Amino acid sequence: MEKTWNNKAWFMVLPVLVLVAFSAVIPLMTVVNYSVQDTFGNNEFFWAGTDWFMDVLESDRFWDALTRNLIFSAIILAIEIPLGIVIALNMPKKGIGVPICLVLMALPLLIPWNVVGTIWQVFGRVDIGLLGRTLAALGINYNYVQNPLDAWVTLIVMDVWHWTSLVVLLCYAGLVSIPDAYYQAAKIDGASRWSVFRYIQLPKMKRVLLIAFLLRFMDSFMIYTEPFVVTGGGPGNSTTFLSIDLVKMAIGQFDLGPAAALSIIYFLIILLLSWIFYTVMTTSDAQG
Amino acid sequence: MDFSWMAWTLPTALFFLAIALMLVGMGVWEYVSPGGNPRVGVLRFETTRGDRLFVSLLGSAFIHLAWLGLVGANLWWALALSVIYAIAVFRYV
Amino acid sequence: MARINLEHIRHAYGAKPKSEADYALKEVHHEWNDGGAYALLGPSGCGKTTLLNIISGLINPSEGRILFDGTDVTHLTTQHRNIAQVFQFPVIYDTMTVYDNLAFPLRNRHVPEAEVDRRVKEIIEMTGLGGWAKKTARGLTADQKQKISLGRGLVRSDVSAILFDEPLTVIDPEMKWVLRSQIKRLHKQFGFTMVYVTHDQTEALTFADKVVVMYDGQIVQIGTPAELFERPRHTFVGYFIGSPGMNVLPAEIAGNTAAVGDQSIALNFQPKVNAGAKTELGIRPEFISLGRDGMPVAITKVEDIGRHKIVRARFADRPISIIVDEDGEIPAEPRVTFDPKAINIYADSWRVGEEA
Amino acid sequence: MLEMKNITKVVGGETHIHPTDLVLERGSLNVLLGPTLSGKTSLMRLMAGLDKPASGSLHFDGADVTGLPVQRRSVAMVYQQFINYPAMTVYDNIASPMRIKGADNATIDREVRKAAELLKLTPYLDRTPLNLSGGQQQRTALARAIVKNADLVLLDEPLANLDYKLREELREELPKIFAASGAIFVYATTEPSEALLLGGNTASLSEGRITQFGRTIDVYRRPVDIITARTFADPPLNTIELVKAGSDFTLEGKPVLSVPAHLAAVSDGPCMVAFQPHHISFDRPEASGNPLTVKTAISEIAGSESFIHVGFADARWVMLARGIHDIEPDATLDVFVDTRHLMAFGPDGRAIGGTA
Repeated sequence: MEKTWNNKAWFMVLPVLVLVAFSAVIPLMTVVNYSVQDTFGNNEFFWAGTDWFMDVLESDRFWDALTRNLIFSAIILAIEIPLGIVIALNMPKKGIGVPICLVLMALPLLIPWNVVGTIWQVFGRVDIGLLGRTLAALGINYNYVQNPLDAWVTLIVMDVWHWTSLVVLLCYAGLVSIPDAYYQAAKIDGASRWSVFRYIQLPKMKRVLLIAFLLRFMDSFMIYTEPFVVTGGGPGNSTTFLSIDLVKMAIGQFDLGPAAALSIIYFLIILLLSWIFYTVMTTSDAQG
Repeated sequence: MDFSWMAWTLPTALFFLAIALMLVGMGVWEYVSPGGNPRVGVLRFETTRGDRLFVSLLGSAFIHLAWLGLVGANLWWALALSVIYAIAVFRYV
Repeated sequence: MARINLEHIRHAYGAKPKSEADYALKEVHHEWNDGGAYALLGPSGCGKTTLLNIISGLINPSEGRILFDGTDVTHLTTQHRNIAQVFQFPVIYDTMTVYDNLAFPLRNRHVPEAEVDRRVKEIIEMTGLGGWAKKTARGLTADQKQKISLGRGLVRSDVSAILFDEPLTVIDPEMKWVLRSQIKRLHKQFGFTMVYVTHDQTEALTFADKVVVMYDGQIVQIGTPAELFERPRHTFVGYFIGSPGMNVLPAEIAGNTAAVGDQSIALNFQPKVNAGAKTELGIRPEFISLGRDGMPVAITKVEDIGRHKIVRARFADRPISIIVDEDGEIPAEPRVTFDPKAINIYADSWRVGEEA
Repeated sequence: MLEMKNITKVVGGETHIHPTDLVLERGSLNVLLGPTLSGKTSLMRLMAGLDKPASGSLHFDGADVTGLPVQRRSVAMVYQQFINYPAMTVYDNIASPMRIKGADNATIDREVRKAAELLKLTPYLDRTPLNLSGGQQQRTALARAIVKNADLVLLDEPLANLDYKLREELREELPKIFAASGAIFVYATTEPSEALLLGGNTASLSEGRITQFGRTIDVYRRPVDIITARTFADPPLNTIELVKAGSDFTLEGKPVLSVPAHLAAVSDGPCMVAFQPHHISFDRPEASGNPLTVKTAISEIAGSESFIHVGFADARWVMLARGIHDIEPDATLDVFVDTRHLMAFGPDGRAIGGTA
């Protein structure tokens, strides 16, 4: 059997390998090295073994941040997935409404993360923001700088505004791939609106919904920029997610050892999620 | 070149050396019997031996973390458990 | 089961049709018998699918009325017309089991579960899907899926008509035979009114009692398979039905002879032809015999297609096709004779009868 | 000359193509005939170099091209779906492969017009594919494959999505186009009648194996095994398990059919006897003896001929009879089998005895 399809292909891959080595492998090695040592600067290192990992795993701070992350992702998914489906179902299937809707839907996705954060940070401010002022004028006591609940609501509304479009676009792609004959057959079979959704639209959207679910879960689990810009992790620690905690630890307190241990744990969790995502995607591909 | 900023220690160097050796080993294995021996195991999707190595390593990492968090610092037992887990993965996944 | 009346139906897809050409379906006015098997046959774009969709209620005709058993259903929705339809690509609910697929139309109509079970079991028996009842429909082959589509129509005992939209397109040739004769047997057994749309003449002719040949938005002929074959009303019908189609040769008609080029052919009737009309003689390849007597032809090609041979030849400097038996001989100096009973005469493409 | 040596294809541990040897000559037309999923497309993809074989090698004019990527091979392919560049005119579509090669404008113009003339596309050169009928779109795709002047042209069920009559016309034109080019043509189809009309050579496929390869008419007349015979029969082949005893084929000890001369050498014992639907008729053929009494199931009329489904003992047969026979179900009839064309297969499915 012919061993290699085309040997030259390997040379093409070489630059990528070098790039990955510098951008990923070497920093990762360094982080691992840091995670098992203690340092007080001056390039002096002391062997600490697995102490930092134990510290992180036994600290409430880590578990609290992880819990916040999970709750945030759960809320995001619980809102964005059903909302995305509902919007996609109600989008026009033909005519000039289609491109208009698609462009409107795509707009939030085109705005950079930190800009989204800044927009909402200003939007929600009680002194000059449109939203903050309006709510205050309606007599609602809203202040995301002081009230943890308001901070959460702001972050969730912002994420929903920013990312529901992605779910909508994915679902829409699934819906338009359903041949007309299915709807006609369902009419003839006397199916109700719910039955059409349950037995025709949902099965056809299953694959894209899975993509949407996993994408949104991973993205929201790794969220950093928006809470950093809007709340900076506060008030208190109420919006301190793992990513924000990590930065506080490493930059704010210069605890490089624990920060390294935390980033490895965080990295492993995300690696696991990515692997699940990749596996689910490729196997559902194979099943058609 | 100066790698002192990377703060190498003997254990971490050995750790990465072990990983590198595994990858080289996989490469040799692939050369001797190409194709990666794909099959469908208990997870009900197709895996090659590369996938199985990845699942073993990732799983082992979580086994070690769980041991640290729940039991204590003596990781030799966690390592033994990981080896058993890896063998199981290579057999059944 | 129902009698279907199409009353002066016309349809245009555009909003304001100006001329005859804007109509995808030109005027159709017919009565289709209760329990009849009809095939709508024609090339793509001839309006057959439009007509089918008007019957099923997916399209509202621009003009005219449609009656089921004398009741006007023109403005009723598909659900309320009580029809069943089998589509070109099998439509199945692939998360449901085969059993649930078949039960779906009945459950939607709140039929008691005991009755559902009885009907579904009957259909499973009939379609030979017994082993699959409890499995999801996803893993089935195209013909099994199409049987489910068909079964969903048959399961309702009260349907007015079953409509088929090119249902065998995605089926392998051997399974086509099996499925088609199964549909035909079911028709004989239950007597549903069936309307079958296809571009495949074999399917249309073998399925239907009456074939409706459509061309360019109009019905050019409705007839039994034998009528369409022996007496095509229009040269299009002659061309479209039969493989190869009818030979159509320009001819000068004088009394009861037709002159094709320098050959003169005796007719057993005297066609009634208006002066100035374009006259043609039509004869099917099956009714030309190749031998040592008759008019000379020059053979250009012989295609052996197994059960018979198709001889392509030039006759009076016109291409013609002749069908010769599997074991038939092709003489060195070939000559042809036309079966006088099988000759049709056309004036401006429409068949003409005897002089009154 | 294209040679496949011991080629196999395995996907995820599942064998899609069993070891295959095949030699295709330059200037030949080769039909791959088999039902859906029999491996026609897999085989074509291997020939094109789109897929890498799991084992074996592919040689073109003696040179090993197994590892050569498809871009560097001289291959053109036409698919079941009409694939054209939607934004380009027909002219530019046809010209595109030559532009990629960097031919000069005069050559391009000459070749494009030649191909367009051959495929009757000249009036449509300025239109875009979306404004064409399916047949014209597929002709454009064919023209593009022709101007590419490839050594190997692969056609994967190119007519499957076309109307019956259009298919008939293109089928007639295709062999002429093939004859004009010196390339190797490979044509996949599920339909036996298409293989017969195209002529050339046929490889019959079943479950990833080539069961027989040879001149089309030879494979049809002299199948080496029952699988090939079934693949190559439309309507389906009639078969019955009989026991040869001296000069008769018997069923439960009673003689059913007399043994024709070409099967006289078959040793006594059980075998599968098969014959085509047009070799059973109401008329007594010259060579055969006693009538068989069959029970009718259903009759289908297809213009000049009728398909009559009959049962004899446990066997279900189709009879293709000349003329119109509308026979009621459950009637008993006497029919004759023309034993001159009888085929016999041993218990392993291999053909036994000589052939007529």
